[in-house]
Order: sequence, then structure tokens, then C-alpha cells
Amino acid sequence: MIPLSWYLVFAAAMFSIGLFGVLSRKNAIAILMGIELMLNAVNVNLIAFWRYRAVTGIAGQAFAIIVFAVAAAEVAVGLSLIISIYRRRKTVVADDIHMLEG
Amino acid sequence: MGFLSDPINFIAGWLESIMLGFGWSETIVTTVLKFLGAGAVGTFGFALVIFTIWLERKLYARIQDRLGPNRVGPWGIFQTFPDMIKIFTKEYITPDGADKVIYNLAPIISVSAVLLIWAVIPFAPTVIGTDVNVGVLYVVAVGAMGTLSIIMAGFSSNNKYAMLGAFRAVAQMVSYEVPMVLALLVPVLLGRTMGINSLVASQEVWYIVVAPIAAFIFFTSSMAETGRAPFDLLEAESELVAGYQTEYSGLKFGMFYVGEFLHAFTISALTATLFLGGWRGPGSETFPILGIVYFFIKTFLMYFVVAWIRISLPRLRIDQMLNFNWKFLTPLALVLLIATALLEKVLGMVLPGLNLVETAVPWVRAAAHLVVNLLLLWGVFSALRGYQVKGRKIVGNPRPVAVAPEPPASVIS
Amino acid sequence: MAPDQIIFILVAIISLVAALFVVTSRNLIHSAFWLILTLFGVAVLYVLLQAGFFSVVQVIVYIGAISILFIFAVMLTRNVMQDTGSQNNANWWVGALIALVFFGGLTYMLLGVPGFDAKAPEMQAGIDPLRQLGMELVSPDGYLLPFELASVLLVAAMIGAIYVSWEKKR
Amino acid sequence: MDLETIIWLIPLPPLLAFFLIILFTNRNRALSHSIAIGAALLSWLGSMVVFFTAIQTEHFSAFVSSIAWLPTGFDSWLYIGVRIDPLSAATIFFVAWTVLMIFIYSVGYNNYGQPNGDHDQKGLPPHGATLSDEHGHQHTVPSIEPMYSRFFAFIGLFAFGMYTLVVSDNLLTLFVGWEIMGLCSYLLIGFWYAKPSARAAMIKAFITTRVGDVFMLLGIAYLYSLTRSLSFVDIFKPETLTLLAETPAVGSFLGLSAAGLIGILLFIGAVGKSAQFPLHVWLPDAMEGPTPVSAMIHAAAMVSAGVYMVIRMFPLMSAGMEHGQLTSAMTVMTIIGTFTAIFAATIAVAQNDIKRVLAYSTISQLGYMIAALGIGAYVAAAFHLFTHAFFKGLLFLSSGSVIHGMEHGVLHTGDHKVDPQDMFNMGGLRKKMPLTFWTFLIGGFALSGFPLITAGFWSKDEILADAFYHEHLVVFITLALAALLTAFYTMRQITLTFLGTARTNEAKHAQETPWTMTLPLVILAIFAISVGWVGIPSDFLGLSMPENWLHEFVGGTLAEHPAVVPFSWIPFLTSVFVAGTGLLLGYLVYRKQVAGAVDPLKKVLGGMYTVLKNKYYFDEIYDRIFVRPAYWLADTFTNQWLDRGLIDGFLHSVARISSSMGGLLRNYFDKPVVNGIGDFFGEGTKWLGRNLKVIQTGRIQQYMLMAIILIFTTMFYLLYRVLQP
Repeated sequence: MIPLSWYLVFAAAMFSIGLFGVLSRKNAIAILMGIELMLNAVNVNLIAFWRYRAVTGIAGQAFAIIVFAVAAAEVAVGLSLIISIYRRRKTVVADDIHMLEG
Repeated sequence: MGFLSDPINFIAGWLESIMLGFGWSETIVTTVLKFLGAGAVGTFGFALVIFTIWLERKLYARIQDRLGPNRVGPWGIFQTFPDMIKIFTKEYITPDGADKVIYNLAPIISVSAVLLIWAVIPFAPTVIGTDVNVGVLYVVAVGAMGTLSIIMAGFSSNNKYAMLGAFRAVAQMVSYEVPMVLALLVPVLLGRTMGINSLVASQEVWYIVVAPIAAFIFFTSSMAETGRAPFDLLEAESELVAGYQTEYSGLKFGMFYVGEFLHAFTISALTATLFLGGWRGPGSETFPILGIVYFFIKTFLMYFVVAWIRISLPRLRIDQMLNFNWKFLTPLALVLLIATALLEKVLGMVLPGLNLVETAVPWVRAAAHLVVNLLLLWGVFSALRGYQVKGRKIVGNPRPVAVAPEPPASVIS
Repeated sequence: MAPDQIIFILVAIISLVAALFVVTSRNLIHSAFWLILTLFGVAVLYVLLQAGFFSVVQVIVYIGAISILFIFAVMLTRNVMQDTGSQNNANWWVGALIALVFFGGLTYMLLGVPGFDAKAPEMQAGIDPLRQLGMELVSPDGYLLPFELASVLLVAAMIGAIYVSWEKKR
Repeated sequence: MDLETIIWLIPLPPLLAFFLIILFTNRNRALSHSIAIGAALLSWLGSMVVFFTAIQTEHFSAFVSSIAWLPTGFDSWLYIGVRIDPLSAATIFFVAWTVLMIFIYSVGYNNYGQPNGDHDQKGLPPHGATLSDEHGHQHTVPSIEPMYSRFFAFIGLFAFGMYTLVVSDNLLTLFVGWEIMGLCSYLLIGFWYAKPSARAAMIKAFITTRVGDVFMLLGIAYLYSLTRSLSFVDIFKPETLTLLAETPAVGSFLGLSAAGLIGILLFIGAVGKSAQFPLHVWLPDAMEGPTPVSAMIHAAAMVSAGVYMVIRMFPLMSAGMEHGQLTSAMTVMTIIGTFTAIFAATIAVAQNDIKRVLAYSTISQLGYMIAALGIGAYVAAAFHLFTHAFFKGLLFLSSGSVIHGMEHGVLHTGDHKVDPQDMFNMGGLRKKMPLTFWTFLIGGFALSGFPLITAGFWSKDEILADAFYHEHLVVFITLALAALLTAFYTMRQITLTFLGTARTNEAKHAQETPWTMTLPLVILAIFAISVGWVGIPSDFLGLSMPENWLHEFVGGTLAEHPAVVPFSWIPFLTSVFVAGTGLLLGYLVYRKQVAGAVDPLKKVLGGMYTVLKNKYYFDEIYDRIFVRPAYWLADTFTNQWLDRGLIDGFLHSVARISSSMGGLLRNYFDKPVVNGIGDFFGEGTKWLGRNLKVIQTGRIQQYMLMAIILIFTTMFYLLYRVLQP
């Protein structure tokens, strides 16, 4: 049997990797990928907690479903924003997009 | 459970007893048996393709008033083997600048994505790879991997045409997945289950009778998923050389080729399973071998239809293909799904009050669904009548046929 | 070590390594493919957690749709593909540091959580979590409202995405 | 479908028709009227099913069904529902018939099938269209109503209101239906809104009925505050009624009991709706609307609604009645009803407009019903309500047919100065419009109470008998007198309109109207005769007749069956006498009326005639008493004196003082002190911003970095605190 801790550590590692990607990648699309990793890590946690702590309830599953929906929506809107920016400014490098600089 | 009534499980049971006799633990025996079963199904699939390739070429030829393969073996039945040998011995070419790992991975994923579907197809009540309780979704998920293989091939070939072909393929496959999933939900609704075997078991009346529109949508969009004519824009040779597989040669190309044929056969099997009652037939419950026979009869019937359509219809334009999907199939599937769900709800309330004979219930239900389907169809066609093209718009005057210039007079004299 | 533990460790290592490649690979297309591998690994973990439905949905949604979208986006923003230089910005070491600190801190704190090493309870026979989930998602006492909200969110996102990426005619 | 569902569904088709026509089919006339009539037909069908089921039920008490509607606080709900008891079953019968007939009639009345008018405009009656036939002759024909579809939408909504009112089981939905009808009567009276007189009439009708409605709402609110329920079942429980009768009214108002005060308040609502004195002024003016509207308002729906409501609330009105001692509410009703009956009848005698005569006659007949209720003749009042609905609806529709025929004549001669509604311009129409004549005759005789045959005789006779038996002699004599006048003016009308010879060219060229108009007339005429037979007293003329069916049936609505009045010769002979004399007098006086001659009545009555002709100057009196003072109060007093002079003056002086104080403060406090502090903060913020903008890099990842560092620090700190207490 696999203890709960393995899943939690795995999810923590994956979340950290995603965090690193979000913080350090140049490309906006790659940042989105990092976000996806983080969302997935959260989902693993949700399902693991459901399985180990509340197998008779369904709250964990329901949250996971909603995370799926949010992830899909987020990718669709995020990528379309990136493509729109690319069309106007011919760049997807996050650091080049700094019109809000003070 | 005699050998004659259920040979496959009989053999499995026999092997199991032998291995347990070796003193192996139960887990290992089950694992080994699973692997054996998977190997058997895979091998059977490949062997089947050898046959279907011949069958299709023959059908092609007969419909086009030719003889078809007729040299190797009786009626040319072994024609595929020389072709196989030819493909095996060809040189593998990897283009310059190709992304090698992905380039080599693509054909494997292409075939395995199709073969994975076979894991959940019930050949007989007792003969099924694994009865996943979300089998229908599983089929869709595996289909998604097919898309992946094509985009991998297109991207890694470092070739414009391959890339364009991949783009088209993905646009097509992702789009057609929508009506396909929606149409798949109709049997799920009717059978109250997502497991494929239980779906077959629930078909007292074949779902092609209960939900003909869903069957049509599923079949059509699966055809589009396979990327064969009339939906073969992804490898339109007049425009894209050979689409995403332009740069492939030898066995790698062969894998794509096999994948395509296997996919065509798989969708026939799926249609037969989900809409034609799969292994259902007289006596199939007691003699599973009969179930296998019924299943293959139905599957080959569907395969014949697939081949027939491929041979008969010309290729669609990309806009026609997308319009057909988004403006016809998807709305129709949505409406059908809603109508079916409502009708099921209504029937669930009405039927118990009618005090029907037990056996008549599914038939009454089927009749109600059929009527609604036909009404829907009638509605759709009368709505479409307004959009029919009455004559083409003339864009310009026809250009005169090229005429050779008059030779100068001096030449004549 | 039980077979499922072996499988878990294998899958976890593959997923994490793939995830590392996702955030470090110089070629973004490769990043996307590595992402697919990671997501696939997560799907396998769902199977190990006896959540077959989520595994399948993971494959459909993430591999079938989201990754394909990523690949498309990468290909459409093309000139980046030719980038061979570092894909990480100048502050990458800060990010790495934070991620490491975060991982360390989180693990440290998790160690203190009671039930950290709990074993999974047996699945009760006769209860189909999937059916239960389905009923709960559409029952007004359950998650009907969040479920509907999620659907509204999806529609809004779809319309928004179409609108944002619509090429306006000049 | 079970019966309760049908009852719920009865009001809905006309509402649906209203929305369909307004929203979608406005352009298509045929579709619009088909939808409207189809809806009326559906409602009619439902009503008939309900009615016939009801009369076939043994010891029928009520079909009820209700749902919780509004939460009104802790665990209590406001229930709304439907209730068909004998009274509403009988009511829905006549409502369904008259509504359906009016719908069909409207098709013909609005000239369906005729061409568009030459210069017809929306908001004006159609003026006729010019056609030229193959010989090149120009001739004028009636033109179609420009707002044809809108008319059907409105009457559909109207029908919805009426049905809602009839089927509701509580005062609230009854009031909702009541107000919907109020709105519709406003819309329909002003249907030809481009006519100034129609505009004035619509406003008058709305405001006048509103006066009554406000009182009614007060009554409902008071009732609710006492009983915590508006459902009839709850209100009419004996213990509730006793409680209401014994509770003194709030502030012991005029020494009334609560039941008495509520009853009077509700009755005032009915006074407005049913046009009783003194709120009767709107009804004659409502004749500005198209004729089907008049029939709808005066026969089928709105005015009946007032009486219906009073009949409904009769247990409340009569709560506390002992030994024939009238309660205060009933006394008020008796006085108002009797007075209205005679008062309106006298006015009707001197009117020349065919529809106005009928309007006053309606007021008078409604007074009859109210008076009957006042003296406790419950069944007689309901009976007269039913018969009156049929014959008055018939009369209005026939008069519409007459007007229509006359308009045809007007179009033919082209002399638009001739008023097609003035009876003195008619004459001899009997031969031109035979169907209309016979049906009008039947209606008129029913109204006059022509003995034995017509429906009106039976119901009127029952009221008189009741008054006589209970020894309300003043009421009896007054009502008998009113009946005499009724017969007289009815015969005057018939004689002037149909008998003799044509007095104008237009009357010579009048024409029978199309079948869509005459068919409803014939059907209603059948009812105008036959509906009286259901209420023949069982001991009529001392004979032993079959049981009085209506009495048994409608009487079942009340908790205890009302007593049957034994037959008596005096009221019978009186009603025969007054009807006969009135009819004969009317015929003799107007038999030889010629064109241009004055009304013979004028010679007899002299100055009184002018008073009657001008309706006792009621409009002028109201103008003096209410309208002008209201204007004066609003304009001269409130606006000029109070507002401009007093309030504005005060405000202006306050403003001047404030402004000078403001100047002082500004120069010596605001500028140096407040501004100084403000500027300090402003400049300080600016300086901070200038120096802090370095952090604002515009690069998302750096923001994220900062945010995450902050979040993590906080989070770790907090978690640390939690885990290590």
C-alpha cells in the first residue's frame, strides 16, 4: 500500500517545479505550462485526500472536477491572450511586455 | 464451460491452472495472463489488418469494375504479404533537422492509440480485455492520443507539408471529437452506464433503432477521426504531398498505414458494439463463441459500409468539412442529446403507469425514441431546405478553351 | 516492496523528471511534449488512487485538449521556436531558490500533520463513487450550483477566447 | 387532466394570446384574431367542462386547489389557488359565453376583410376606404381598424383578468384580476387615443375606479391584518366571521364592527367598479371605446366583477345579521343600490345616444343587484347578474351592429356630420337590419322584464318579491318605479331606432352587418330568453312547478341555504304592470316621431328634461367640487404660495446667510489651514510615488516574485505558530 505521504510529497515537488517555471521562464506560454503543473499538483492532492480521508464523501472529487474546468478555461483564455499579444507586438517574452512600467 | 462454447476463456483457464501448477503466486499468474491476452489481441489486430487491406483493395476494385489483386494466392488473398516484405526492406529516411525522438515515437503512438481501444471492446459476453466502468470515455481519451501522434509526426518532420497536414488533421480531429462525444452520450443515457460491456447488455433493442441519429453522427464523426476519404484532407496528395506522413518511409510509414486501416476496422467494431448490439444475438449468452461470430458479422458489415463510403465519395473541402461539423453535426447532436434526455425522463414517468408486459417495455421505449428521432430528422431537413444551394453563383465568364494561334500566312504557302 | 509501490515510484520519478524538463527545456515544443508525459504520469497516479474516471478525464482534457492547444500556440508564435538561447530569465535563480524553499518548508510542515503516513481505507463494495459523484453534481443539495457555475465559466472563457483572438479587420 | 388543472388553466390562454399577439403576430391580422378567438375558445371549453361537471355533481360544494406562493415570515405562507363553487361556476358560464361571443363579434365589428382606409390613422376610428369597381364607379366602403391586432391583444388580456377574478379562491388574486381589468378598461376605452374625448374618458374611468380601488385595498389590508389570511375558505369560517362581527372597528370608527368597516370598504371598491352612485360618472363616458369594449365592460366583465365581488363577500357583509336586521354594510348597500337604480333610470330616459341609454340602464340594473344584496336577497342578486350579463351584452352588441349599419349609411351618403349613434337620426331600421332588430327586441324586452318569456322578468321579479317579503317597502316601490322607467326608455329606444320610417338618408341606406356580428347576437338572444327559466320559483302563481334549480345550486355557496321566498301576488302583478305600462307608454309616445322634431318628453318635463339630459350636472358638480379645487390646491396654493413664496423664500434667505458664512470660512480657515494639510499629503504622495515607481517594473514575473515571497513568509509564519503552540 502506498502511504498518503508519497502523494503529498510528489504533489509538493510538482507544485514547486511549476512555481519555478512560472517565476523563471521567459516565454509566456511556458509560464502557462508552469501554471498547469501547479494545478495538476493541486488536483493530485485533492484526489489523494479524497481517497485517504473521505472516501465516502465526494467533496474532493467535485473540487477536482471544477479544477479541470478552471484549467481548461484558463488555458483557452490565456493562450488566446498570448496569441493576441503576439499579433500586435510580435513577442511572447513576458519581460518584453511591460507597458505598465512606472 | 466447454471448449466449444467458450474457447478463449477455456484456454485461459487451462493456462492458469498450468501456471499455478508451477507454484507461481496468483498475482504473477494474473499479470502474465493479462500480458498474454494483450499480446493476443494485438497480434490478432495486426493479422486482421493484413486481411482487411486485401479485402478493401478487392472491394475497391470490384466497385470500380476492375479485378483487383489476383496473382498471389487464390483471389490474390496473399497479396499483402509481398507488399509487407517490400515495406520492411525499404530504407528508413530521417530528414535533416528532424526531431529524432519525436519523429520515431509518432508512428508507434499512432498504432498503439488504435490498439488501446481494443482493450475495452467486448467480443463476447465473457471475452473482453478489461471492462472499464468508464469505457466510453476511455475510447474518447485514447482517440485524443491519436491526435497527438499526428501532431508529433507533423512537427518533427521539419517539413512544411507535413506541418500543414498536421494542422489540418488536428483541426479536423479535435472538431469532430465534439459531436462524437455528444453522440456517444446518447447510448450512455439510454443504457444508464458508461461501461461498454454493460452497454451491449442493455441493448434489448439495438440502439441504431432507438437512436438512429446518434448512430449516424457517431459513425460519421468516427470516419472523420480516421482521416480516410471523404475526410482525408490531412493527406490530400494534390495539395500536401502526403500530409503529416510525407517524410516517413519503410516500416515507419507502414505503421501509419496499418494504424489507419486498423482504425477504420476499430470504428466499425465500435459502431457495431455501441449501436448494433455487439455480441447480442440468439444464444450468445450461453455460447459465447456465437457472440464472437455475431460480433464479427456486424463489424464486417460496418466495415463494408466504411469501405463503400471511402470508395464512393470525393474529398471534401476544408471549409465544407468544418461547416459540416460545426453547423450541422454538433447542433444536431446537442439537440438530439437534449431531446433524448427529456424523452427518457418523460418515459421514466409514463411507462410504469402503463402496466405493460415486461418484454414489451424496451420496444415501446424504442418506438418512442424512434419517433422522436424521425421527427427531429424531419425538422432538421425541413430547416435545411431553406439553405440548399439552388444553382451556383456565376463568378465570371468561362475562359475560352486554349486555341492554337493561327500560323502566319507565310508558313502556309 | 509491493508492486503498486514500485509502479508509483517509477511513475513519480518519470513525471517529476519530465516536469523538470518542462520548465528547463530550451525548445518549447519539447517542453510541451514533456508536459504531456507529466500529465500522463499524473493520470497513472489517478489510476493508482482508484479514480479511473479522473484518469480518463485527465487524458481527455489535458492531453487531448490542453496540450494540443499549447503545441498550437507554440507553433503559431513561431519565431520563438528558433530561439536556442536560454529560455529562463535573469532572475531564474531567485525562482529556483523560492521553489526549493517552498518545497522544503512544505515537506517539513507536512511531516508535522497528523495522519501524514495514513494508509488508504478499503473501498466499500457496492458504492460506486462515480455514480455518487454524478448524482451529487446535479443534485440541488450537492454541487449543482458550483457545477453550473463551472459550465458558465467555460462558456464565458470560450467566448472570451474567441473574441480576444479574433483578427479584427482593418 | 384532472379538473383542478383545468381550472388552473382556464385563465391562461387569453394571456398567452395577449403576449403572442403583442410580441409576434402583430403584423398578421388573421393570425392575431385566430389566436385570440382560439384562446377564448380554449377557455370557453375549459369553463364548460368545469361548469357541467359542477352541475352534475351531487350536493356540489366546491372544487379547490391551492399552492403556497409567498413566504410571509416564520413558516407561514400566502396561499393562492382556484376555487369553483356554485357561484363561480355559474359566473364562469356566462363569462365564457359572453367573452367568446364578444371575441367573434369583434372580428366583424373591426371590419375584418375590408381594405385599408384611405387616410385612417392609428388611434382614430376607421373612416372608410374608396374603391372603384370595373365600371369606374367610386364608392366608399368601411375600412379595417388600423390597430386591429392590438384590439385583440387587449381584449385577450381583459379576458384573462376576468377569468382570474372568477376562479380565484382568495381576495389577493381576485384583486389582481380586478386591477388587470382596470388597466385594460383604461387601454380599451382610450383605444382611439387620438380622439380627445376618448383620452379624457380613459383618464376619467381610470381615476374614478382608482378611488374605489384604494378603499378596497384598504379593506383587504385590514381584513388580512385581522384574519392573517385572504382565502375565502378561511375568511368565511363561522368563527372568523363571528370574531370579525364582534370586534369593534379600529378606533371604533362610526361605531362600526370590523366586519362592517371591511364590508363598507370593499363595497366602495365595488361602487367604483360597478359604477354606483356617486362613482358612476365614468361609465357613460366609457362609451367612447369600440362597442365590443362596451359590451365587455358593461356586460361580461368589469361591472359584473364589482357585483360578483360583493356577492362573493356576502357572508362577510352579512356577518352579525340577526333576525332580518340589516348590518351597517348592508344598509349602505341598500341605500346606494336603490338610489342608483332610480337615479340612473331617470337619466337614461333623456339620452339620445343609443349606447349612452344602455350605459345608464346598466348603472340602474347594477343598482338593482346591489340593492337586492343589501336586503339579503343573495340568490336573486346573483340571478339578476347572470341574466343581465346575457341580455345587456346582447343589447350592446346589437347597438354596435346598429351603429355599424348606420356608419355604412354615413359612408354611402358621405355626410360625416350625421352622428350614427343618435337615435333621432335612425328609424325604420327594422326592415334594413331584421336580425339585429329581432335580437335587439329580445334583449330590450328582457331588460324591461317582459312577463313570463324573458330572462329579465324572472330575475327582476325575484328581487321585487324578496323586497316585498322582507317588508322593505321603500325599496320595493323605488325599484318598481325604476322598472317602469326601464321599460319606458327601452321601448323608446326600440321605437326610435327600429320602428316607424327612416328619419335620415343615412338610415335609409343602413345595411345588415356580416355574420361574424350577427351570429353572436343570435346566440346571446337565445340565452337572453332561456337563462331565466332556470330560476322559476317552485310555487309560481301558486302552481307546483319543478324545483327552483338556480336557487338550489347557487344557494349552495353559502354556509346555510338561504330561505325560499314564498310566492306573493302583489310583487308579481306589480312587475307585470310596470313592464307592460312602460313598454306601452314608450311605444305610444315615440310612435310618430318625425325627422327634426323635438323629443315629446321635453314638452312634458320642461326644465327637468334639461337636467336629466345633462345627467343632473354631475360632471359639472364634480368639476367644481373636486377637479378645480384640486387644480387650485396644486397650482395656486401649493405651487405659487407655498412653494415659491414661503419655502423658496425661506430657502433663499438661508442660502444667503450660508454663502456669506462660507466666504468667511474660506478665506480665514480653509485656504491656510485645510489646504495646507491637504497639499502636504498630496505633495507627499507625489514624492513617494516618484521614488517608489522603480518597483513598478511592469514585468509580471517580478510582481509574482514579490507577491509569493510575501505570501510564503506570512504563511510559514502562521503555520509555524499553529503547529508549535
